[in-house]
Amino acid sequence: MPTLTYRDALRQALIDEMDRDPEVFLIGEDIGRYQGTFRVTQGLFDKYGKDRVIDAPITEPGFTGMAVGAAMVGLRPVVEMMTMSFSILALDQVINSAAKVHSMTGGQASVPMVIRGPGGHANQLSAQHSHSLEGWYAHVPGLKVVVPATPADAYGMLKTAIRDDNPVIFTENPGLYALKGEVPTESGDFTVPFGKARIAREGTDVTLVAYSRMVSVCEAAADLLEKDGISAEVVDVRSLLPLDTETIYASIQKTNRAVVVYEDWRSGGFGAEIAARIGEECFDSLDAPVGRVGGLNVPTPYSRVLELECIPNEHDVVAAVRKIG
Amino acid sequence: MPTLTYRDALRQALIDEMDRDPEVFLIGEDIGRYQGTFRVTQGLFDKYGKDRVIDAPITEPGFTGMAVGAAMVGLRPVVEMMTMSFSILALDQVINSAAKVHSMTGGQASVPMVIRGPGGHANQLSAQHSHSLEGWYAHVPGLKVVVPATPADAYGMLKTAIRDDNPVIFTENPGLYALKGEVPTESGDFTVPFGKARIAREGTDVTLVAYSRMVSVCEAAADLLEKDGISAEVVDVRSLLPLDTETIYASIQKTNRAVVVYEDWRSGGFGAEIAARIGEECFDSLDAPVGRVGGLNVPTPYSRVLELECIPNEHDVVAAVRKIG
Amino acid sequence: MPKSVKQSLTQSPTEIEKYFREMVLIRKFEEKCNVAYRTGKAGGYLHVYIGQEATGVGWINSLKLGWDYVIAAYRIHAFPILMGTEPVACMAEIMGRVDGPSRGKGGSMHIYDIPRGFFGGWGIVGGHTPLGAGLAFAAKYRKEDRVTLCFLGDGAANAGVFFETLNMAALWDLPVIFIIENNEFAMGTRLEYHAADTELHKRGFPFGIKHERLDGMNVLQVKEDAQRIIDWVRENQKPYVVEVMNYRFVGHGAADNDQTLYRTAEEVEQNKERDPLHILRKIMMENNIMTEEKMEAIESEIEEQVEEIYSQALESPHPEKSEVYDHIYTDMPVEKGH
Amino acid sequence: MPKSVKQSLTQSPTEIEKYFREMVLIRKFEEKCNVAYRTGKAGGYLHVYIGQEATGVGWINSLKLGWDYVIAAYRIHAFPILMGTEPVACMAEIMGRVDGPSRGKGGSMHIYDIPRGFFGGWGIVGGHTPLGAGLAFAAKYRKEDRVTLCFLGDGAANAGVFFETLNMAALWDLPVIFIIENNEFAMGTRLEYHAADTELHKRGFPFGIKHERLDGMNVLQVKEDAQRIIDWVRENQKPYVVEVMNYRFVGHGAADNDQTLYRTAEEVEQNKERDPLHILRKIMMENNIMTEEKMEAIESEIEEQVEEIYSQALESPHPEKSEVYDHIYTDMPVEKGH
Ligand SMILES: Cc1ncc(C[n+]2csc(CCOP(=O)(O)OP(=O)(O)O)c2C)c(N)n1
Ligand SMILES: Cc1ncc(C[n+]2csc(CCOP(=O)(O)OP(=O)(O)O)c2C)c(N)n1
Ligand SMILES: [Mg+2]
Ligand SMILES: [Mg+2]
Repeated sequence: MPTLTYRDALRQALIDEMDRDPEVFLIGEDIGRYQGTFRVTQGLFDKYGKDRVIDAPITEPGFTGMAVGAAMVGLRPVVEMMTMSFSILALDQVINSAAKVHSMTGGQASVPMVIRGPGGHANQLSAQHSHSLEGWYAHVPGLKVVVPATPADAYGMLKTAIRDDNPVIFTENPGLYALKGEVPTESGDFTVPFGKARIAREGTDVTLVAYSRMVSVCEAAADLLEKDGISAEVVDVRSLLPLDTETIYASIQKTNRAVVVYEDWRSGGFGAEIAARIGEECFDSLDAPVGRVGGLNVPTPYSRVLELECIPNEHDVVAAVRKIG
Repeated sequence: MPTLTYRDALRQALIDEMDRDPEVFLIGEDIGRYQGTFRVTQGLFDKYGKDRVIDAPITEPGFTGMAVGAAMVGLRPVVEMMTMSFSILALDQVINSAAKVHSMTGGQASVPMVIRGPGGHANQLSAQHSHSLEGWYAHVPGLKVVVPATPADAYGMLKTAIRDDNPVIFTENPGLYALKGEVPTESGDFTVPFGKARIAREGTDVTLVAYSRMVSVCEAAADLLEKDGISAEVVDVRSLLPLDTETIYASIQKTNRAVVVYEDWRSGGFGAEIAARIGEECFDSLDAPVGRVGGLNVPTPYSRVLELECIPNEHDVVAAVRKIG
Repeated sequence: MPKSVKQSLTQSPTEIEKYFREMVLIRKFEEKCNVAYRTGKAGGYLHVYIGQEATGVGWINSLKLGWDYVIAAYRIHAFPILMGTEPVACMAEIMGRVDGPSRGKGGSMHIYDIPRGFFGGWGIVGGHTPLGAGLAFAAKYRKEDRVTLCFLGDGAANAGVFFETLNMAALWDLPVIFIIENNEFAMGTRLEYHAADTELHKRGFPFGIKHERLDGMNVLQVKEDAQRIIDWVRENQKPYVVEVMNYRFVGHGAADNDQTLYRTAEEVEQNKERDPLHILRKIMMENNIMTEEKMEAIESEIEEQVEEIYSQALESPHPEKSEVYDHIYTDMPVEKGH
Repeated sequence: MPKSVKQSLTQSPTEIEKYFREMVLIRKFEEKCNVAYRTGKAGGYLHVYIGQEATGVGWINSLKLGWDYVIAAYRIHAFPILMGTEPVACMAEIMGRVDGPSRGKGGSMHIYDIPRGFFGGWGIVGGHTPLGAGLAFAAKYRKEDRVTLCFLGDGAANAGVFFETLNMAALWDLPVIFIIENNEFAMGTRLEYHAADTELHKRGFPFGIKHERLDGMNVLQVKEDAQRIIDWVRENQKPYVVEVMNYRFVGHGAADNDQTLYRTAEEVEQNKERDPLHILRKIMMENNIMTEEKMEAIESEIEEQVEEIYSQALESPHPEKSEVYDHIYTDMPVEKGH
């Protein structure tokens, strides 16, 4: 199986789907001639031309809405947000147009579109460019929200997303683009379904529930915990909407303890929803309160010293496990 | 003490503060000559003139941003969103400008502004006009989020909000405008602080945690439960950010059971955060899982039959109490 | 109204009768909607098209129906009806009944007839304008010569996303016509209080888009202008901005009672001279196209038709409660319960 | 460069020397910022103003400093420096140190000097334009004759909120000047690929706002235009839209390495003729205002000054970890911990 970076896996998924279906097109800022800010779309402008790889003006509401219109008649737009932070500007189009079309038309129309881009902290991008918005999106019925943690999932889930007839928010963490992993690009038509969590690491004493880049943070925490004789199971939920609660609950029935880990602001993040559900459904299995580790509740500061304070790391996860231990 | 509607209490708060401070001004769509869509600003255009009661074009991002700029130099704008649903368009200005100024300037500037308007379901306004957004806002550090349930709180908290040096999201539920109650408009300078919950009804068997219109739904549920010998305490949190967890936890220490009730979509609403916190902090006091009652996870349909299905009512609350009973 | 209409009629009497019938149908249908609202058979936000009929009739009649695309905001009852949707279905939707195109989930503001090319039906002012560009984009992408009409209001013409859309439409030569229906009010706010320059067609200028201000009251004139512009756009594959001057004779929505807050009775009275039905009646008489008796007969006939529409719609059932979970996703159930 | 500069100089040699010094300071400061970035002393998104110095110098020098307001996007180092903020403080902010005006919380994109009237410093393209209107609104509300300058890029001039802002500014006669710095690129996208009509000043037209395209390279010309327009706005209390033609000689940000993706080396070379420092040097020589030796001496002097700024900034400490909780609210602590 070839080893690819997360970035290249995404690009390969775009290529596969664009080759497979001429109605798939890409739109976003600087994705074409400039090859994409994070280089996910590198080479695609030359390969598919300006009609399928469209450089958009800096008008997120405009081009997102345009994509919704095109999707309503069956095209399959893949919209790149240069960073997911900028999707805040397009929220009205996402929430009020994309997510509601199927319902408001009574099923007459659907919106087969993907909005993808880096979400979460990169490196010192300051307060306005460091948002984790997946929790907001996962709150919205009509959307699907996908948060792959590995190159293989990035590949398989982006293909699934493009084929999905519903609007899919596809969040990539900037810290993952360079991550390498095996990706079954050559094994026929590999896709990864939504709503199926992945046991990233097996364990018996505590369940760490995470997604996107926090999965590797949890894996690192599990390494540390192992040294102290604590066996942590890491559940990578992979999609927030749909959410595979079955796998989460099954793990907790085994471990009797859970910590939910997410990069987004702790208060009101989607981790709260996951924790609340665990509390509701696993009450009798739980030997301790459901722990949570989230980003600090502050606008991310520029200073690297302060920024690092904001982002959860493996030590924070270990501390949370100890707290409920 | 005079008896006022929630609507009139809000208006009186605006009048008090505009009289008190010439730097308070109002801006919003149809608030002036048209007297306000929900008539909260009735009479104020005549009283204060077009320079202080400003009819804005239908450009939520524009006038919200304008208010932020004005607030940065010390004016105190009160922005009316005709419905809070439209504030989605202005989210960038709220999240990226208003909420972050104090932090990004390192404390040099602040944004003393209020954004107010009806949030939640009215009557058959369909999918795009029925959002409860307070949970999204309460996720954002730098904002304060207020959700008064009574005319007195509407009055006292709006005054507090206008005097606050930070951006305040002030959510009124359209179903509350006609609610009547005693309002101490004449007793000196009555204000209600943020971050102090109110025990709306005392009880011993279960704690119902709610805000805004759901407080009266919980009160109605408590009436029903009482008939069956269950004594429910209703905690009206009044503000989501800051959140008075102390009062919530104290109540649960007494009742050992909790149900969190909110009108917003159940999954990922701020009720999840409240439930998660209770689960974390009251683990040993809880005799049952923390229950939740939220709005259905669907875009609100127009049909009244279906709309009523979406909005939690007292029977849903009773059912949730029974479920954990 | 131009004095010289007599000489310049280019439409046949049959066509003119069609327009008349359509305009009367819309007028009566809308009046009935207001009744439905007042009697509690319809709710929510309900906006009627009274005073603007000539605009809809002139423009929709210039399209290739079943091929071209139309999208509009929330004052929309007329569009699907003109495009062939059963009026009973529209009325049923307005009443929230299952025989509406959205099975009662959309209501007055959210009517769609996708097979016929009507794409709604949107409540966020200005928010549908990029969708209009998207429909045109799709047609162009597929090398189909469909034209898209995107109707919006004078108030909507201030929305930022509309300008973003104009830039994209011009940048990528999208075959879309933005029709700003300037009915002089955005809810309770008069044109001059919401637009710094009240000539709204000028919004096309910074993007090099052809733009005109046109009459929206004389349906024959509207039809001519519409046909010219639609043909041009189909031919040249470029966008167009049109400002159509009409007038809203009714409240903003069915719940907008106190119109004195934003206009005088005299102003409304004066504008009655511009009422599109009044104008067309006058033209037909002056040109001997139809007698007054015939007009009255048609009006009564349509009045009856609308009564029939209304009572048929009333017979349509309300949705089953379980339908609340339908149509959220194409392929996935949602979690149930509170 | 106009041939006739010799005859038309209206500024005194002292003034011209001041502009020269300021432009050199900005140039050297920015070059040093790029060094800071490359050596890991600065991070994140860092955008320098090389090629655009004449615009900043001409306009800021036409203001009443300490009274008027300025707001800009993220390519902003020059503005506070020209308005009187200590360059060491700016460099400290860019390095994320506590002696920056935002104590290192803002960084390159978010510098503010509120007492001096500089309001940042914003990363969302176009998002600061309504704030600019708000500053002007506040001045007008308080009956103060402050003028607000709101700088934005060519790419930002497409953002919907900018058009919304123009409408409001014109509707309410706000004394704000929107200065579109057309440096021909929005990141890696050339002007003609992002703007349907590349004359961006036309964006003022649909709102009846006075609008002009002006040179941004000859600082003396810039100063004259700026003074004329600022005076007009102060006097007439109305908005203005200005498109200033300049050029970005460097990458979009310090991390934008491959400029060949969007322009040729020849194009950059050709534009060097327009380099504002080159032009000013030439004018000063042709008009015998300064000798080459003096210019070089000034340049070395400023180069040393910038070295000093850099090393002083480097001495400023990083913030204490506990500061992460500061300045979220004016009056309320935030919950601590993960
Ligand atoms: C973004 C947004 N803000 C406010 C509203 C409330 N609203 C609904 S219609 C309307 C007036 C729109 O006027 P115009 O565009 O002229 O259309 P008309 O009603 O005249 O057809 C307003 C303010 C809304 N629906 N969306
Ligand atoms: C809303 C938004 N979208 C995208 C970006 C990413 N971005 C930052 S700067 C930039 C280009 C802006 O170009 P222009 O306005 O011409 O300013 P210049 O960089 O030339 O000074 C882009 C796309 C952003 N910051 N905000
Ligand atoms: Mg109108
Ligand atoms: Mg530029």
